[in-house]
Amino acid sequence: MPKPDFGFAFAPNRALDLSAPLLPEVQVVLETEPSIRACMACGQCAAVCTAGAFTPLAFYRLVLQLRGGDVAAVGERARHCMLCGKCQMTCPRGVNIRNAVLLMAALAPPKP
Amino acid sequence: MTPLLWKDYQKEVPDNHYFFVRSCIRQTFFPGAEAALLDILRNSLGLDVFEDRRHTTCTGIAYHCDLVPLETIMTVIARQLSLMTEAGYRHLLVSCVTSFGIYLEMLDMWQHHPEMLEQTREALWKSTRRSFELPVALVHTSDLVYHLRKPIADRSPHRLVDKSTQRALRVVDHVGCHYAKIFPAGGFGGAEFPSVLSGLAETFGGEMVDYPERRHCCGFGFRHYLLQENRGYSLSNSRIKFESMEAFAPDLILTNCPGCNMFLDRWQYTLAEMSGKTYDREGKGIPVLSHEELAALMLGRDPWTLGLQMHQVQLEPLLDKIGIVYQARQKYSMLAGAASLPGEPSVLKVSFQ
Amino acid sequence: MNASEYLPKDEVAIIGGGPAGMQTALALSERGFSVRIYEQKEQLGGHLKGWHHLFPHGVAASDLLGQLKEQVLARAVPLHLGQSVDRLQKVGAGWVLWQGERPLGRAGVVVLANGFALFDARRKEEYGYGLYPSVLTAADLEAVFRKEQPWPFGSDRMAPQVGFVHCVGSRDLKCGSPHCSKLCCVTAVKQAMAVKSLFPEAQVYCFYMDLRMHGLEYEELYRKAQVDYGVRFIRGRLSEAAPGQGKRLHVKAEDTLQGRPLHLQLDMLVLMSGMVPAFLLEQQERAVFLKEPVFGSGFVPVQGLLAAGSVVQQEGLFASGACKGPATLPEVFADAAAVAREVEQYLKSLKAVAHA
Amino acid sequence: MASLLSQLKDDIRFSEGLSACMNCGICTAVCPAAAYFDYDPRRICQLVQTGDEQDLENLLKGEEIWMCGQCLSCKARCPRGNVPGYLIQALRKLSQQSGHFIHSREGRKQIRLKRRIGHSILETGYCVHPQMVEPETHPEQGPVWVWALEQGADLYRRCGSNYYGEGEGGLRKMAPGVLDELEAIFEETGGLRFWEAIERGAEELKLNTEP
Repeated sequence: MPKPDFGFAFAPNRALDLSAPLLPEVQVVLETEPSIRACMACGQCAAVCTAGAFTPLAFYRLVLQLRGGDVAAVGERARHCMLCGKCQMTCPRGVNIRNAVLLMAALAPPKP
Repeated sequence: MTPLLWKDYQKEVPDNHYFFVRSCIRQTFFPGAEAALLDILRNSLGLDVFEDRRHTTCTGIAYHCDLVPLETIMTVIARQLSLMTEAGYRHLLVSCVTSFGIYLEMLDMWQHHPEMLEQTREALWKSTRRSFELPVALVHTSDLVYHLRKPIADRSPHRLVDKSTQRALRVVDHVGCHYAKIFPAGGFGGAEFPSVLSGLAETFGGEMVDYPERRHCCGFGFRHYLLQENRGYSLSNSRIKFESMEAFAPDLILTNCPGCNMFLDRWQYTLAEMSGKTYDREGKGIPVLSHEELAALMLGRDPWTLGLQMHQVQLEPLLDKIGIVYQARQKYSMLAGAASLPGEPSVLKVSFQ
Repeated sequence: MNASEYLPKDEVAIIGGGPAGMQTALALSERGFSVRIYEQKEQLGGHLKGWHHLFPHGVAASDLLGQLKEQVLARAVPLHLGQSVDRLQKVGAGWVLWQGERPLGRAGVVVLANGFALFDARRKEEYGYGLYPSVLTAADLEAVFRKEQPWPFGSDRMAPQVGFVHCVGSRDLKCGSPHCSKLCCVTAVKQAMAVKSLFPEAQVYCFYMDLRMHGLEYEELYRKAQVDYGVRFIRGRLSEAAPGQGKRLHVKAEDTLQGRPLHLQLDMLVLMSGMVPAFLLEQQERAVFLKEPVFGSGFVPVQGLLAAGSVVQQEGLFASGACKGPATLPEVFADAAAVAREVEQYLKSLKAVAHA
Repeated sequence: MASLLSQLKDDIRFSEGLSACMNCGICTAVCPAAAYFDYDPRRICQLVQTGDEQDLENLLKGEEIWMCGQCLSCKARCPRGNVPGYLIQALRKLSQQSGHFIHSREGRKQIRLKRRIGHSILETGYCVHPQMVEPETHPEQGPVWVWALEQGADLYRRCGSNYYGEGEGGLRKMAPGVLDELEAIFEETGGLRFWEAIERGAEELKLNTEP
């Protein structure tokens, strides 16, 4: 019998799989700038972010996404940062956000 | 009083005298299951189970599609209860798990909001001149089969054991979400570890296998399955279950909900067509049975009168393991004589002996 | 009737020989009162006996317990070990202590110091405690640290995946425990760090809703766990644990900060079972029963804002330590001093009445 | 006109479904819809909890509320006794009653569902029955279903079913008067008025799509 056209398709489970080991490039970022680990997702960086008002940039979210392994998206979003440094002044955990963002931005494939 | 552990919770189930209400889905896809259940209860066990031909759908499927207001479904339920009252019964036996959840929910609402019960009585009287009493016991058919598992097993010539190797058959269960997730006290074992199917399989000598997505929904999703373009939801959630049970190599999937029984059967075919994959080793799919179908097979009922030819995943590999003798030629023959054979899927293996 | 006639030789009976009981006994003994300790177990120490090391500085639990016991011994506080008081009978201004039908002793004042119980993790059914061997409670993990229990994964796993679940049987109406147990957050951080110390390659996750680092240096511990130990904190309550591949567990949660469901295979899941009441006071005329608490029952209530330990509606009955609600050891010790002062005032007022 | 929030509060499933969500995510973790869609019941609870009228209106006009599969797995787990699945029922009802449902692709599908499942109830007494499950629109039912429908009464009666016949048993034709009683209940309890609201939406769509 020919395969029928079902009119719908299956999709993979959307849940993040944390069992997957961290990507090597993610590990490099975390080791180069260990202060990233101190992030407690309080959101102060996003609250003061100038670029975040107009773009999907929110540093604490980048940290969360980074571990999830979606490096292309992290890199892309990190490039919205204008390096004004307000977030770094406000971060209660002293994360070196400037350097972290630069490392993250380098994860995106170079623009043609 | 020791704190309640739901896992050990035993629901109270009356021994006899039931008013029976059917399931739209079971009647549609597994007509032999309900017939076999009534046959077992009435003829093998001599119980009094009454059916009133005037009962209707509970409208639960439409309710969960958000097409029927709460007041409406409450009054439809009240009408069913009025038939039960009129026939002199107080124990309600429900075939469908969605329906069972609906009855539990309405009784719960009436208990906590007595004014709603009064409104319902009034609405039913105005619209149909009927009145009703509340049931003293609300029992799903799987509850009753579980409750009667020992007398059934005593009468059974078969066991859930591979006849040639004496290996206990590996059973995974899938309990319908609305059986006990909404009201844990409504089901044996509560919400997390319902024992209603595992206890039944073990009584017949099967080995229960726990698996990661045991409590994940089959994915019916009401409006999702009922709209063709939305069915990917249903399929994908069942697939999560199949993927998770595959490593445990089950011989049988046991269900108590008519919808789940249908989905876990049909989606194996659909997934095989779409992805080329089956979740057993031989490409025949994992057989799926509901509690009544299992009980009827164990009691030696004829598989084709039971309607097992209406399953897409064939049951013969399981019947052969158990050692159930069947007339292969009878499978697709009808009252009027030999009928045509079903078509053959392109991936899922079926055989027409 | 003269109240002083009913003041027995021992002025104060302390029920419970854990940190609260011992410290309260010491404080009262130092103030010159005669004190006895009734402990249902054969040894002093309560839950502290089972602990390996203590937050925030990692002091060995046995060292602290040793010091406490030494002081109790030095002050020669009479100990009634293996004696479980289940009923207090009011006679005059004093109390008779009963174990079943047997009177154990009498006292002018009784101080309840019988602590807390750990939430029975089996009641949070979806986590499979008691069903899956790799699901432990925080107390079980301490026993593992003390080498009284084996690790739930094989020695071949040098990089185990380990999850800690905060708020098990705390902040959970479904389990009849609406309160926050407040110690579990920092305990999880302490234990997560200990696991990372023993298995540097381990991946350790803490599933939390809020991190309530209320004590001095707790917040610093949290930061240390993140930066120095690489413990990952995921904001989301674990929804279920199920058998996974091999001996592993399959767990589900939501990363609520990302708004994404997640799943994970673990070699060990540690449930931070909260503190729940160890007993229920059932007050009847002239008698108080210490009963097994039923589902959802509360801690010992004390009266007024100023009272540290005066039990509601029971003259001469006091409560000290974690039987009144979740408390850390420093809080228990501070509370013992406050309760001792209150007991002293009460006894002095009794004597004043008797002399008048 | 009453605020959306007060209309929601009139639905008992709202008060049963939401009281002080603590944002723990246990519902999303177990939700089959969250495993498939970009959908988060926790977020919906938070949104409704804040009670902002504009947010509510957006919710009623949007796609998200139609993602829930009504398995109610969330009810079993919530540590605060909330039921996101009930909340969704209340939101969907309000979306249809207020006419907002026609603004979303998924909401508009309620028209089809009403004409199919809803009408089936009053026409046959069943939500679904075999002849509704046409192989053309149900290819997933497989070749066995094509065969079963071809056999029809022969096969069903062999399995003990009455298959659209008079009298008792499975799939029987409803006895005289039964459908009238059902319709009277729908009339009395607002079921038919609710369907009229859905049809008003359909009407509006037709007007809107005219050139």
